[in-house]
Amino acid sequence: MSEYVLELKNIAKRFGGVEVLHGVSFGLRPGEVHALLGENGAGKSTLIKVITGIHQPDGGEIFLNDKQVHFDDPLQARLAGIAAIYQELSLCPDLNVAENIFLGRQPTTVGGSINWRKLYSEADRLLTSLGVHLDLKAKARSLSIAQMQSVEIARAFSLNARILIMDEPTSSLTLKEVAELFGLVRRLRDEGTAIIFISHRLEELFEVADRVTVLRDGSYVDTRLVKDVTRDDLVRLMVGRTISNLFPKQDVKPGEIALKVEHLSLAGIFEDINFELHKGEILGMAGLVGAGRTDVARAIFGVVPPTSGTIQIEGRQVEIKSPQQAISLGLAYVPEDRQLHGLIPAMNITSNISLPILKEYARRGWLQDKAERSAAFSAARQMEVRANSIWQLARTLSGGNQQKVVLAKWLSTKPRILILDEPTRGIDVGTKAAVHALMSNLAAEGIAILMISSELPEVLGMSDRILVMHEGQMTALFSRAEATQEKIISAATQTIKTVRAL
Amino acid sequence: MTVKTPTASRSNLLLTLTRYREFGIILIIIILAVIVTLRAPVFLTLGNFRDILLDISILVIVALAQTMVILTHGIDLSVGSVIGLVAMMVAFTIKANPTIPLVVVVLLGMALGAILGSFNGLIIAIGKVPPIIATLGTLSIYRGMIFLYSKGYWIPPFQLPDTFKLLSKGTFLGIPHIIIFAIVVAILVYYFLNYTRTGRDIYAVGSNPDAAQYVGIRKQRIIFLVYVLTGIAAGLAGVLWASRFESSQTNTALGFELQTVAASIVGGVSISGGVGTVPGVLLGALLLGMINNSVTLVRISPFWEQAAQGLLILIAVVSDILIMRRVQRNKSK
Amino acid sequence: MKRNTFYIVLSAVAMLSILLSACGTAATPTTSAPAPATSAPAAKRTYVLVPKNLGNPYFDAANTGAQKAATELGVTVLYQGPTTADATAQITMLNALIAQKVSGLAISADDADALVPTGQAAIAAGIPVVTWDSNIAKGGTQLFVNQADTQGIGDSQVQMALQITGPDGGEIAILSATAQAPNQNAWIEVMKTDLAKPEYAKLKLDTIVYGNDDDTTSYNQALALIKTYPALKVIVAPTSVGIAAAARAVKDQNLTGKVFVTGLGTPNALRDYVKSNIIPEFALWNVPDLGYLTIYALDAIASGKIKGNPGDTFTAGTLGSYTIAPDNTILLGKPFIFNKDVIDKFNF
Amino acid sequence: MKASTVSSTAAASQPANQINVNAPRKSFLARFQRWEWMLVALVVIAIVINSRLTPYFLNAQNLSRTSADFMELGLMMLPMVFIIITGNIDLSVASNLGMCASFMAVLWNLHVNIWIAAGAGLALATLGGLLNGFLIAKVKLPALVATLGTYAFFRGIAYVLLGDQAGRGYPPAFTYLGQGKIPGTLIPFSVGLFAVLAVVFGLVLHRTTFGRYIFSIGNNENASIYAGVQVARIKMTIYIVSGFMAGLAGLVLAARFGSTRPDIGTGLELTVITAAVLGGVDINGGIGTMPGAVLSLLLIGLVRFGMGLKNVQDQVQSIAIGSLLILSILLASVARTISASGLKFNWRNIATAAAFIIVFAAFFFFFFWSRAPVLKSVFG
Repeated sequence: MSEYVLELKNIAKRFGGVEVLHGVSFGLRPGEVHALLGENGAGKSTLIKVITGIHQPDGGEIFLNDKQVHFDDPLQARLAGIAAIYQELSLCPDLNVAENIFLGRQPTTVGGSINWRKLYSEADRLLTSLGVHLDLKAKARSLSIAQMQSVEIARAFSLNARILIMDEPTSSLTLKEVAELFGLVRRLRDEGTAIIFISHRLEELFEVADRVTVLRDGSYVDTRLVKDVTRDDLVRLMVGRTISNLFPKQDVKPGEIALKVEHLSLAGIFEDINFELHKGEILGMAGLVGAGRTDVARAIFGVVPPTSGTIQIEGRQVEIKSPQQAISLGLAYVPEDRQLHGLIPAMNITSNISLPILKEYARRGWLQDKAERSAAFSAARQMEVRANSIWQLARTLSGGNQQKVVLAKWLSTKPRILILDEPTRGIDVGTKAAVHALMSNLAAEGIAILMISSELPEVLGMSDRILVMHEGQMTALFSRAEATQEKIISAATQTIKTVRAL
Repeated sequence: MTVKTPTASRSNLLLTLTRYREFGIILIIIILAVIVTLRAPVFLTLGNFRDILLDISILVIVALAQTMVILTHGIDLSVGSVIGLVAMMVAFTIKANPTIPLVVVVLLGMALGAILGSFNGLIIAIGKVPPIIATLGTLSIYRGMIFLYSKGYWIPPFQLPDTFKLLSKGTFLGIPHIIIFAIVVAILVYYFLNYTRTGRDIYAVGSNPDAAQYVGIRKQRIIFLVYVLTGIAAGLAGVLWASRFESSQTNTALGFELQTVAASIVGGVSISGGVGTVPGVLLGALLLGMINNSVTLVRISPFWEQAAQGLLILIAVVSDILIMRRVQRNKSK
Repeated sequence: MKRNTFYIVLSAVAMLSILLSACGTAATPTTSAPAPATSAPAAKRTYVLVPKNLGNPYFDAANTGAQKAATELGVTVLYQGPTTADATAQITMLNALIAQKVSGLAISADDADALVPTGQAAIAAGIPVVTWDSNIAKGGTQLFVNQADTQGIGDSQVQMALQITGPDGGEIAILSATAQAPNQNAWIEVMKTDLAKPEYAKLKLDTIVYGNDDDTTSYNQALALIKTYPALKVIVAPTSVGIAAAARAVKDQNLTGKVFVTGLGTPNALRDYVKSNIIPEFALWNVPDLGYLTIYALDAIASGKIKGNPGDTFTAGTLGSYTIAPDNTILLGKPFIFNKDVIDKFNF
Repeated sequence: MKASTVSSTAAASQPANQINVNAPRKSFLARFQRWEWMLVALVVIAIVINSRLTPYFLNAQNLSRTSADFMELGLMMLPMVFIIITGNIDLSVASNLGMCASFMAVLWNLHVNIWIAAGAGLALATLGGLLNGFLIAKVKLPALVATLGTYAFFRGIAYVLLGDQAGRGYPPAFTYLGQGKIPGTLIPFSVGLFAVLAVVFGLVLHRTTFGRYIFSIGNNENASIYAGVQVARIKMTIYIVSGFMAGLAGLVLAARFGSTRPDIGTGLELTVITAAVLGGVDINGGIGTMPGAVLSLLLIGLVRFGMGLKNVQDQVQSIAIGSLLILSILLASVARTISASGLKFNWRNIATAAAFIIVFAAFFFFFFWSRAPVLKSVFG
């Protein structure tokens, strides 16, 4: 009898030709909170999906209570007592809150038909015990992201699982909600549940985890007791080397106003957003996921035009109704979700880069291959995109290279105002540093940059000023000097209006 | 455009009304009924209502099954051909064996339909062929098989025994059997979709396939199942069709698939999956039946019938989407 | 890469087998391929009898007569038609037949006008074209074998209606096939003219509806008629699909004895209704004879016995001698009235 | 470009494998994807089989006459390829064809000049396309739903316009559209028209910004919006083009028939979609080529003509077309699945496969048994 309730040995997983897990081993003890740490793309989510039967490993073994198991699908894992909260939200938008909690295992009567009354009463009890107040009959579609996350948590808890996996459960919760969640996690741990916990916030890890396993580039690095490690140790383990300068921000004297936003509102999404963005300035936008930052960016870029308020570009008031118009005004927007909004995965690098300004490579609508090719090539080379040729399909590139293609695409439009939405999400540290250096250089050249980021170090390291949003409202605006992690978190989780004069 | 917050009371009223997606279609049904009754009072008689129900019974049976397919973000274009093939095979079997018990006939039809449906399910769920392509193909294949099977002949009324004709025409407590079949199917589907886990899984798979898989729902099985169920319903419909029309021809139920899709869509089923109710589809079928019925009753030139039908389908879906959009906008305030 | 090549080969083989089996089974539903050449001796001549659509008992009955003629003449008659009564499909099929250089075509047209170019093409290719049942407009055919003259059919419909209502008359309605069917429309014109005459003044025509020669539609149209016109006495359906559907509608509504049906139809499909007095009587020409005469006429032209000009005379086996009328038609005879007493003598 | 050198401190960590500027873009023939070659092979096979099976096949006159039978399909297929590549569909084309031809016939019956009547018909069809485009691009109805509605509506309008009337007696100058041959050749005019338009549509799809936008919308509509592609306008345009082409097909069909009735061209929409999809156009959007679609039309024509020469009924012919359609997608997807995860021979899969085989075998046994009189007398 080993000490582990769950043990992974040499797990390997390939997608297509790319191996994303190289022989990862991992042991989980009953009654512990075991943090899984690693950069984006280190293989944490894949590992979890192997455990829960969504992916089948290409090599290695899984032992559950010393018995080797093989999960063909998530149902088998669930029946074996494994529950999970996934990073990507996995609710059915057309079903209501209560049913989402009990999806696939609704309580039934003796005759086998669903007992709706029992379902609602149990859902009610569960949510109450979690301290969440939601309309049980509201469709999941109508919930905020934080509310959805609560439902996911309720679902995972309701399984009474022996092993509970939580992949970034706190990414859009307020401090108070996080504290409540941790209370529950500790309670479950004390009752003997083994918990795998993933978070990007190292502080949280120190607060709640007992042991920590670090993954890097799909390989196992080390497992430590949390009380024996320091923050710096963990970062070194994660990154594998010391990065001399992850945030190479140059000091640039801000120029004239490039973008001025006044009383910008989008009914029901955000309201009364005011800021100025100067040439050569990087304005960071901080806040929780779902705070409305992306919506502000989308409104400025004309994807979903604002319902009221004004936008001035270089002193001229404009009404931006479409991205096309925004592009012609010198705006560029690198969206948050690469797969969904940034990239055309099934088209080649050239076509991706040339798309926003395709007309420039055409004569009366007929494409001029040579012009397109050379422009795309120089853009790709400048961004150091690693690929066999510029005809390679975008979907075959790694995450970091995809992001470089998206950046190359937008930089080739020669923007004067650049909006970067989570510019370094899901890319390796090397590329991350390169992107930061690029931002700094662009700012030095006088481009105005609005950067949305959920990574506080990035916000603090790269921004000249920092704007904080919470639930669709602007709650703070700090200068680089006065901003601290604590101040930003508190502004991002509290509705107190502390907008300062500019 | 500046949008001011609408007054709470107004938005609440709208919300409550439209929480039931059937609201819009009921409105259209009432308006249509009033207009038609003014022109042709016979419309609002029990006898006429019975005839409308007779007319839509088979449509209801198949449209409800079609709805299950559409709920999973699929579509089954082969139902018309399945009905035709089953009707033909059943009719020939009865012609050869007039003494065969009706129960066996019905079960035979459903079994044949299940097999044809399972072929659809196989190439869609396991073979990963997009539903519209797969069933477009089987639409042609099954229709061609009718011809291969019948060698171009048809079964005229006098070759079918009276007992078989009574399967649909006979009455129970004054209600024609065929209507009872439709009611039973509607109740079964309603129960299945709302009170069984498998039924809820259908919604889950259509609403968010990945999420459904994460919670352990076997997506492929559910998708396979809905096509088999649709096959069974189409098989039953084939038997009833042969019985009601006392014959079976090579073009039986030709083009019927689009009517079933129309009934579902008009009834508020979302083509992108996950949304749709049994009462909605029943109302959708009723509306289509009423349009057919009233165009003849109001003595509009028969040439207007199809145009009116097309226009009303468009009005129904456009008004539905506009109402939903307004509701969503108000709700998000 | 290797693997992919393998699957391409695999799928190519699979596709090939589909094509092959499709072409292989080609001959099964019909008789063997026709022999070429127009002026071939009788034994090798192949004619094609083309109905509006297959699976229609009326046309099947005509085919029995045609086959009888084929045996007598020592020629082959194929029975080929589109699966639905649709001009597009009929034209595509005829083009394939013309390409095979069959010895002659006997066509019942799905669309009088749309088939003109095709008929012309066949004649230009040296293939004799005779129409029967439903004519092709001018230029598309050499001869039309008319089952009964338009006037005679129209008259018979109105006479039967009056026979059923009795001298007091009453309300009648017409259930036609498609709104485009040329023969239907011609009959309806005659009926309208007749109804304007004093002897039929007691008959009141309520409306004309179209069942598209589709059983379901015809049934529903008949139902609507019954409901809309409570005083309706007779539904006149000069189409074999429509008359059966209308009779069934009357039966289903339990209106036997109150509403009657008459028109044109085939005995087998209507036998039960005639016996239960829903259809007291209906008219039709002798359909097998129509097919029989058509093949004889086609053979007379194809073998060069006649040119197909007005005034030409030929002998059609047991039916005797026929002369081509000035409008390039020959007439089978008067419509025949079927009722309870005689219906059992016919089986088609 | 303003973006200057990237700071080397961070990026130097790994040697960048630089993009090779000289890496040639795959030549046109190599990019001619596998499916097109497959179609070429199938076309060759069909030609060989046809010419073996019947002596009437390789006859210029016959090929000329039969080729005209497929041109209306082809004309409607060209814009359908655009529409399907954007991930949409148009079920209303054949009805729109009927509406155009009927409107023209009505005007012709009112003694309007035939060319004015034809122009008016085209205009109405284009308007029909505009309605589709409006419902899909502006009201944002799903294409399937919107065009299912207009499918019934347009055909209904055709009946309302023409009722039980027919348009006939068109002047030869007009019927030339459908019946005439290009002077000095055996090639029907409609075939020439289709060939020219196919080249135009092919060039637009593969060589213009508009074509590139069509692909980008089909691949990722959202990303296209973010990249400033005017998605709504492009969708609107292709539906208008689709309406126009359906109208053109209506004129050609009316000219070929020399007459018009309101049911003209009923049911062609499914064949049009079949032709496009068999040509390798992905129903989910984003993938497809014009040469593939044209080849597939050729294949369908050859198969149908060959079987027609062997006197196979049209519904039986459609079994072959339907099977080709399913197999073309099924084999590719099965091959993908197998090469991705291999075949798993466990008892459950084998049992499932066996169950299916038994069930289908039982079906076919019944299929033949219930018809065969000999067995009937045994069991009956």
